[in-house]
Amino acid sequence: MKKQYASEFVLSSSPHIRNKESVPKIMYWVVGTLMLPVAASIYFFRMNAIRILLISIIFSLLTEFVFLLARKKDTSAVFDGSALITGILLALTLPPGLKSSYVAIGAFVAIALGKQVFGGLGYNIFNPALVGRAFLQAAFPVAMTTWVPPVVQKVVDAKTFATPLGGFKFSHVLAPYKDLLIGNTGGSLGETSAILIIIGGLVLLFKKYIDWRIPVGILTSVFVFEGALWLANSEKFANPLYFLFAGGLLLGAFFMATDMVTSPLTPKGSWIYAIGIGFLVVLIRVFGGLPEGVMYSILIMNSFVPLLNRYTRPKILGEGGKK
Amino acid sequence: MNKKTFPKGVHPPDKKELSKEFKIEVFPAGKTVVIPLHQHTGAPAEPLVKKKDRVLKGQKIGEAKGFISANIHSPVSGTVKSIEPHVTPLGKNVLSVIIENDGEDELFPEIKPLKNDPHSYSPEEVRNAVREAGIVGLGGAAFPTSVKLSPPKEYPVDTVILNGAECEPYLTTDYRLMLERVDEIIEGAEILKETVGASKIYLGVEDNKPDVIELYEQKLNGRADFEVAPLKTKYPQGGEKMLIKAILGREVPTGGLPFHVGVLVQNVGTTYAVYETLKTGMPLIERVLTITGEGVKEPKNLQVRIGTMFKDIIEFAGGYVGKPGKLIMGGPMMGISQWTDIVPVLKATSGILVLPEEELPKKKEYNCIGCNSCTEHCPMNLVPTRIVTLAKNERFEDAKDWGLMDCIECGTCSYVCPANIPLVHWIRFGKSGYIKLKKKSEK
Amino acid sequence: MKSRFYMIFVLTLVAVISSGLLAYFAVYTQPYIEKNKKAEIEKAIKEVVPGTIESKVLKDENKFKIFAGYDKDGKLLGYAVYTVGTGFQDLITIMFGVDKHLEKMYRLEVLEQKETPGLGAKITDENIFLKFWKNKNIRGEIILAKPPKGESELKDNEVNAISGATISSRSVVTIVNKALKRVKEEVKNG
Amino acid sequence: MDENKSYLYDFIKGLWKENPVLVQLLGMCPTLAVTNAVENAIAMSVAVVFVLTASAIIISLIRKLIPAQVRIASYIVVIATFVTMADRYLAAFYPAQSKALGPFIPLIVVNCIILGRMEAFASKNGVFRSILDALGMSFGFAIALLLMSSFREILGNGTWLNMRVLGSWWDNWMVMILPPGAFLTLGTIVGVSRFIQTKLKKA
Repeated sequence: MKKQYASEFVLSSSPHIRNKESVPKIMYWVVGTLMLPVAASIYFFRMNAIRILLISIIFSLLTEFVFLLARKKDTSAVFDGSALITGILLALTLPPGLKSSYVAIGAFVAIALGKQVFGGLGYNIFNPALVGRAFLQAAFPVAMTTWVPPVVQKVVDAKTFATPLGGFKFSHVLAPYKDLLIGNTGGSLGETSAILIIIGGLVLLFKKYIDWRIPVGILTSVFVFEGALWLANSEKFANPLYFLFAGGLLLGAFFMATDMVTSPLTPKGSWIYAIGIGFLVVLIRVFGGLPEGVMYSILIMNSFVPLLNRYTRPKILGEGGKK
Repeated sequence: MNKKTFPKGVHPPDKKELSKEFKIEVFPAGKTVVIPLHQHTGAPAEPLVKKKDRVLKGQKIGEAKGFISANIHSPVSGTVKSIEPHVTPLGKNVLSVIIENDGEDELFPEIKPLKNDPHSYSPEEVRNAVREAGIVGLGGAAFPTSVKLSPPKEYPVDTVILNGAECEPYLTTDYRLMLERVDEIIEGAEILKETVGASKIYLGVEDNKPDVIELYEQKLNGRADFEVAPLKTKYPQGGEKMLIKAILGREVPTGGLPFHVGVLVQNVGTTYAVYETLKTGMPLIERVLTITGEGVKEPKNLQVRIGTMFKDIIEFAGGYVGKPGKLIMGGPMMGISQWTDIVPVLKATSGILVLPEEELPKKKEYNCIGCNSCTEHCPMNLVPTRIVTLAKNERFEDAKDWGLMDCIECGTCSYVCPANIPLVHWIRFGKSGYIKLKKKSEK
Repeated sequence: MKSRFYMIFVLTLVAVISSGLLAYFAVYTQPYIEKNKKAEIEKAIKEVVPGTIESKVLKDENKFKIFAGYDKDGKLLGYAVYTVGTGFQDLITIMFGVDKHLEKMYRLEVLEQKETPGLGAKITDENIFLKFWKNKNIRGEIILAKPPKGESELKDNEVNAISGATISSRSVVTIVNKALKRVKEEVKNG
Repeated sequence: MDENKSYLYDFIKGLWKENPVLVQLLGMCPTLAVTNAVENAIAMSVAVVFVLTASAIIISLIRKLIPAQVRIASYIVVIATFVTMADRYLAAFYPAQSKALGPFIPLIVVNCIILGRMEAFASKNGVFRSILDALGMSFGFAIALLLMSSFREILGNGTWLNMRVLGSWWDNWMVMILPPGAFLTLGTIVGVSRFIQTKLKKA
């Protein structure tokens, strides 16, 4: 009986219309806004920045491709933009003088161990770029903490250059705020210009591609926790503003902690996640052995995300009402 | 204007301009009508006629079985050609009475109003008349209206909300009705109010229909017991729970119904049908619907008999434009896509939508990237992606804890999903899985 | 009742046999183990106080020992100091040698440490860290430094910190300074 | 399965199919802790081969004498005896290894491979088969340790058994000889071996 009419219509479950957002569109918007800190890094570190960015991106895409091929998945997913973001983010977290081979290893680890072994896009627990960086930090600790000054700064001895946070932690030297804002300081590629990172982050916030709770929660909690310490002893502890603008905090808060896959699904979860990151950043920077702690803070809180999702289910409309 | 709304939701392009200017036309009944005996929520009706019987317009041909069920009537006069399963827009083959229309529209003699003044009916009489006439919710859910009009005694209803939001894009059925049947709707609403013993009526209308709002405000002229409630244009504003939240600020408890918070929500089309039945005694055998979409030549608003074939209506609207991609009963957000146009109009067919092939979303499905769009927009404040992941893995109990059964299937989550995951589809899968699980454990 | 007795009997038997076996083995290996320990310390003494043929224990505590080193003629060459202190990860055991006037340090050896491999563990590396400890002036304290222009600027009481492992380097300096203070007191008091 | 085949199987199964580390994930503590150098892994493996085989012999011999209620206690006493002997022996004759392995030799007592084999095999089978099983299992353990330590020492130090295998161009992956490297390596090796095993099963 059914054979009588050949279906000329497309059958599908409702709804039958979709809005214009798509995964690659979101990803490429993030890539677009990342171009701001990328531009800053190229301005301040010239060839070093270009070299690291290129190697990181190429090896990220290549690893993604090889794994997709091995797992018999659709290889066109290489260009969904997610591996590109990982490549750029990884490059932005690396010191400008890092050897090319290290960058390549980092990119491989980021995609292979950070993403593909979990099942690829959407299934990873940790931010892949930070997994790559954490691996490099553990594998090549000296190289990862050796900083090169920006090309535009005339420094006599290039060998012993400290980041603004390292300078404060080990020798109590503060970098000028003006340099922090523009980015004329030592540090990893993306730790340079605070202003450009904030602009990029605001664009993403405006487009609603990142959860506003996360950067707001992180920055506020770092400000509050460090502010409390500073009020207690302004000699020993840095000004909270200095903590906001120095190091990788802004890049982490706007571009890494907000990674959709590895951040909580629920609003309450996002708040806890963000405040947790802020707290850990202050804890590691002030009391830890390292001057910077954004990477570990985000990775640690990433591991809590499944738990947060589980225990912060939002109240359903009408929940708790009496029948 | 004090516009009310509910939290979250989406703004799909409304596309109502395609058909909103066209007055309701009467569509002549086709040569053959197919009347499925199960078009409503609840138990199917039982046939009262046999093959080759002659039936008259308005004659009861299907008897409601059980409390939640509805009578079925013949929309035309003619001969029963056969009683056999026929495919319906709901996708299943349903036992249907197929009637050859003799074109004479001979009225069933028993059809006359019980009383001359519809206002003089007692509540009990209203319920009986509505039940007898087989009226169901015409907004799309097809829930028997008489049941809605009989809330349990321990839940007094104080407010009636007329649902004129029509938040589905494209559809203009309720819009046209509200413009063209003003007095009938107002009177119908008053009768509903009296029937359930409420003291206040609100007419909820989205602000993309300013002419309707103005018209009714003028008509009601500042009445204290009957107010127009202008609503923000936002999907799914017309969902019962959203409407109650927006207008009254009350939240229907999970798993509950509007009467739990003292409200009766009735679609304007249903209200009109109730009024007509009380006035003329004619059961529900026709309804107003919109035939629209970029895929039909001349979108229209039509008054058609139940049982008319989609194909006939589409031809009446000038046929398809280009290659039709999708044929949908209802709106684009919650409507049901059809595999053939040889299906009958049901009581709940609020619209027929044809989307041409080029209008269909062409998006690849990705893994969920946890973007939270669905959570940010879900009007029920659920976390759809979480429910879907659990449902996909057949963890129905856990999915239920996350609100699986509270989903109203409005389609908002699928609409906004950048990964193009058919979330609603998986939630339906989860719901049926959960129900099966429950049945099994009860045994 | 019988089975419970049997149970206790078997378990006791197993325990007795095994303790007997172990006792024999312990006696058999004891001299070798002691010899190993002694040899290790003696080797270290000879290294940190060059020219030592014979050594004598002057002070023997759990975490602090002083040995006097003599040449073949029985002439006092200096003292070897064994000391244990807290590092970055765990305890660090150090042996260093000083001259008999307590003015100069001959050499320093790290006997035991569990610092981070590749970073802090470089405190055992001759070329990176230990070379700075040769022939230091110990009239005052040893100071950890990182002169901007490199190693050539180091003063005779300064040692260079390992880059990336400042904390481990500082721990060694602290441990040594503490031990130096004690040695000076002990030797002064005879 | 005839008698000979089953003897062979007693030995073979521990090497691959029921490898204690790669398949059963037993004895993780020493596996993770001592594999930063091949030398340590070998010393550890030898100790385990000795303890496991010796305990298996004794236990299978006295298995009928031991009442069920005190069997675990007896096993532990027997195992602890051999472990202590191994520990003292290393301290006496291989002081360097003894130092490097630290507490992990005494900790063999609680290595679940050993107690597991006693309970699952030696207490139910004759001496000969128990020896075969113990050898197979301990060799399987040794294989896994050798694999892991080779991987970690080469990548983390550029050497294998203290011999330089990678040239001076090689930059040591410090992480590999640190505890995280142990987890990474174990994960990778277990993953790959599972992958191969499922492939073999299909074929």
